[in-house]
Amino acid sequence: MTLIFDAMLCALTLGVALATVLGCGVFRTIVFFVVYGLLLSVAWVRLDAVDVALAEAAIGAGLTGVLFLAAFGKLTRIGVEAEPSPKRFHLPAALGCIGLSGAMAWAWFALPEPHRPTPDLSDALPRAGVENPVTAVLLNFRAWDTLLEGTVLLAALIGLWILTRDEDWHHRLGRLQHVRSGGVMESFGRLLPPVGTLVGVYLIYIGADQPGGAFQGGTVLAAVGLIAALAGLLRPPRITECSWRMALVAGPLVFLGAGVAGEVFGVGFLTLPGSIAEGAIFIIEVALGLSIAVTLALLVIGPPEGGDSE
Amino acid sequence: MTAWLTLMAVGLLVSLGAALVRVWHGPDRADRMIGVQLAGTSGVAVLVLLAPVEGWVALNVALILALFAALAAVGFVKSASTDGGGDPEEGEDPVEPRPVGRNADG
Amino acid sequence: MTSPTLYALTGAALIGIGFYGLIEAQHLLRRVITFNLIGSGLFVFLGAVGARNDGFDPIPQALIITGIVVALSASALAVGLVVAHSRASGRATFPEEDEDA
Amino acid sequence: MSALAAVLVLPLAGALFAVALSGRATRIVALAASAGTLAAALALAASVISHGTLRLEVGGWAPPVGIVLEADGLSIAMIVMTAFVMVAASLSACHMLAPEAAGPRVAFGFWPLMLLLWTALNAVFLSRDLFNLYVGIELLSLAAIGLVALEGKAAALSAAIRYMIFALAGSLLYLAGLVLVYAAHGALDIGLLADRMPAETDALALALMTAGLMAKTALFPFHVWLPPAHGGAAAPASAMLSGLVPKASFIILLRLWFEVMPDRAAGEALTLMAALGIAAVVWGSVGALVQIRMKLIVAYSTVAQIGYLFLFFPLAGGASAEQPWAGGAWNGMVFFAVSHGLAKAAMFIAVGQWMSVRGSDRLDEMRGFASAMPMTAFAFVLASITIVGLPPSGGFTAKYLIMTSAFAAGQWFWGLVMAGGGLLAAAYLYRPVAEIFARADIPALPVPSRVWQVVPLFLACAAVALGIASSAPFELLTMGRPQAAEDGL
Amino acid sequence: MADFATYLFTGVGLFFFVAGSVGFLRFPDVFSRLHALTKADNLGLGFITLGTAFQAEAWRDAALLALIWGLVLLAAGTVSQLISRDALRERDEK
Repeated sequence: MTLIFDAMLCALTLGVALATVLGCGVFRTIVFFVVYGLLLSVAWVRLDAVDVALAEAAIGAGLTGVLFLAAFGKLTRIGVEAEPSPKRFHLPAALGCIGLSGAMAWAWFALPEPHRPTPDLSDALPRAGVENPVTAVLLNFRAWDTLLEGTVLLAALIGLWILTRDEDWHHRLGRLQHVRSGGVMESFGRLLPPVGTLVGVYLIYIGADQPGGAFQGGTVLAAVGLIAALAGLLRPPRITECSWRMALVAGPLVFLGAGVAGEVFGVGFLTLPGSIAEGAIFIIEVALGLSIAVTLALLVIGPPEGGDSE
Repeated sequence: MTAWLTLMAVGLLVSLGAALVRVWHGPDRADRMIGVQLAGTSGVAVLVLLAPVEGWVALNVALILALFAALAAVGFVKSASTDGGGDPEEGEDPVEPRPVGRNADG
Repeated sequence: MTSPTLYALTGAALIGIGFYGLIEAQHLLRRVITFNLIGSGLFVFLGAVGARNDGFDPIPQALIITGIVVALSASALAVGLVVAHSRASGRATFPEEDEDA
Repeated sequence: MSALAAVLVLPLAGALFAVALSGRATRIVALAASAGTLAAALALAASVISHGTLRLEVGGWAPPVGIVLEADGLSIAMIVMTAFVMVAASLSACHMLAPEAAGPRVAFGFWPLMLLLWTALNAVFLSRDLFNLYVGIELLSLAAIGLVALEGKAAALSAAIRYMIFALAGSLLYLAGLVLVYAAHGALDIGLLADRMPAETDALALALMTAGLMAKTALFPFHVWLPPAHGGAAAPASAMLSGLVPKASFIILLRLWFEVMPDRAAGEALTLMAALGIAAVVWGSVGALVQIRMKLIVAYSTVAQIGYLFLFFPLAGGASAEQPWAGGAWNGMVFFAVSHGLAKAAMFIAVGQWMSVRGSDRLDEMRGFASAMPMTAFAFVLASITIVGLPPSGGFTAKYLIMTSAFAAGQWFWGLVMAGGGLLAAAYLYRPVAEIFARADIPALPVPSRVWQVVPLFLACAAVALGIASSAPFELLTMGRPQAAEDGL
Repeated sequence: MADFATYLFTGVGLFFFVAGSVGFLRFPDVFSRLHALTKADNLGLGFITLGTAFQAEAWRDAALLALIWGLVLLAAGTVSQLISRDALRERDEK
């Protein structure tokens, strides 16, 4: 029965992906892509990857949808053509892509029997300071990856900001949001953030021994912030005010500070000695979760656009 | 019990698949957005059904999906409004929309 | 046929679907979406690799989480570029032969 | 703090503070971080020269659990070159992208992006983990795309999008190969993978990763994004983009073909890569010949010069790896990469300085350049000498080494391409140099002070000096070279 | 007994979902399709959460199920209101 479920889920996912690619009209593409994200988060649960499912649920089903829908709205208002011409079927391209898929599928069956190089991860886990192995990998074993990843977020945000038109530089980020006072959207924006914040903080908190952590919690907090911003209850800041920019870099900075501290105290770069690993990881997770939340929310909100009424 | 719950989940996926036909055909954007909403509810239901099978921690995923079930639709009505930051309820009644946001200090 | 095999084949198919969309897409926003399709196909494949042996392998999961976040940042920047480009040029597509302009 | 960690920590910390601070403080922090990173790079080179290859297991976790960073001859050569180019670019940004001239947006955006780019470059040069390399090149690409878009005009934005499409597609292909590698071997560390049990999927994985990295390196036929991107960016950004960024993905290619899977380096594949290299040399040179804008000429020259880098694959890879000439080819290739980086950065900065005075980089507006800014003009000429490969420059030493290997290997064809490419380079650089030195009566222009003119001159001199004093770098390069053929010719 | 309740309630829940999908497919205009969603699916989800709650081992999970249902109800209410307003406006513009 589980196999039937998996087959059904896979078929649905593939159908939705095909609809995303083949359907005419960008709006339809975006809608199917949002549905695709929803299906994927179910798939991650089936693949025994709840940590990934949490991140996918908040990002794939939440943030990217808003990102693309907002971009679609902006393009419509700029007045660009919806989509140039009816799509034609490209046979050579299709054959090439079938070849690529076929090669990956062949590779799956040609893979050698799984074997782990020694020393195995299970020897290292007891010394990692956290119970959740995914968190252990992210924040301890492969901490350098994670630190660079936080930096990637920052690079994307700076890259996004410099796309601002010079005349908009001093405006607030994103677009002016306004709602009907006492309307449905405003009450939604008031009701949801308290619950959402609680969930996000909870996910960061339990990350040490259950699925969750800085990334999962941070993405949830980012989506909560986005809702509050869309409902006009939270005003995005200006780039030129530097006080809040500390929140963007706090996570990477704390992480880097921990790394340098290891170097200074002679245990080595980014080394968290077993005795203090648990506490250190917790502090890093909180700071990183905060920075991820702020950065992701601002990535979706986009560069300042100047308000029509400003 | 596992088999039953999985069967129900399969049924939900089939029902979702049928609903996606409407999303493909549209014709209105609103139709497509309703489809997204339906997919979200179905996704939550599937995860709820899987929770006793896969472990109750799957409920956390369902919780996040439920939290943000409306996010895409809110993003949609926002981006569909005239200035990209509006609310379809504004202007429905004589009460003037109270602008909140940055023009308070701009 | 086991579940990981199913997901791996799905992942492989998603990669091809995504690349087809990338080659064929004219609208730039659609191209950005196809990047996400390809990326998630790869992640599903990797997730299936992680689920292949019954033991729990956290490394693929950590890599996937990192990858998802990286993909979102790249998408956000790409979407910003598409909007800025459309605003400056009035179109959301590239005519294919305007290279080195 | 060890120099190995410092070359990563200092630019990263600088970038973070540059984001958090604002105004003058940003620039001061960024310049301090640049100076510190340069010092750390030199200290790292010194300690590698005296102690040999340095290795750092990040977090104290040995692979396959953790990530290893390693400083060998190749990475040191690239890190030191990067440090020189970066410091030069940041100094020239001080006057070309000053807030008064370029506006607050550019003045804010340049510094964090530049330092993030530097972090990414050093991270890629040092990392021994395939996934960590992926994150590194993603960071590199996003920062580089930001630097292209910094210019803000429609042409720059369209160049940035085109660059982004190639860079993202390249990343995804690389990621696909990496997924297959992990699936087959359960490891991502280059050292562990070198000792792996060969699997059937290795060839596919290598092909995917190579295709992706070629797109990122802008090898023909994936080069179309490069000229508009490098030609359209602000000059200090162009210097980094053209001199440094393609080298990062190239270095990963080297790691793959010479360290991870030398057993999969089939002769046909190597020949194909060299053939694409030849196509790039021809295409890039012809492209440079027909351009009328200086920055585009210099950018097309990069397309051609990247082609040379691939000529070395059949000389040192696969069956040639054990041969005595492989060492010479390897050293020649590294020399080439380093001298090209220095010379290309010098050219872009020189052209940028003239552009900021004259307001245009059209070829016919170059007249009077030499009389108005003699030092900058001289820097351009010195850099041209390196690009063409005339003695005594670093470019000459590089080409000499590669050609000697080619003839020793009996693969004289690659050597002829090298010589022919040099002639083409002379042809496309003749026009700009002739224009620069042509007599012209132009009104007195507010030229930047000589202090700024020294910056490109210093880079160009470094590129030439590489050829004159080539024995010290030589010893460095042999350190940690993957193959046994250390003696060379 | 608990198992029987689960069988019953999840079955009923699925029935409502199928009914909702059929309505969404067959109903003639946006507003009636919106009904399919708000009425049938949320009722369906209610029955499914109720059915699953009989399998819960901890009170925490049952409470979580209730919270999930509540959140989806809130979302559905908001969304149907906003989308129908938007559709109305669009119809007026036509």
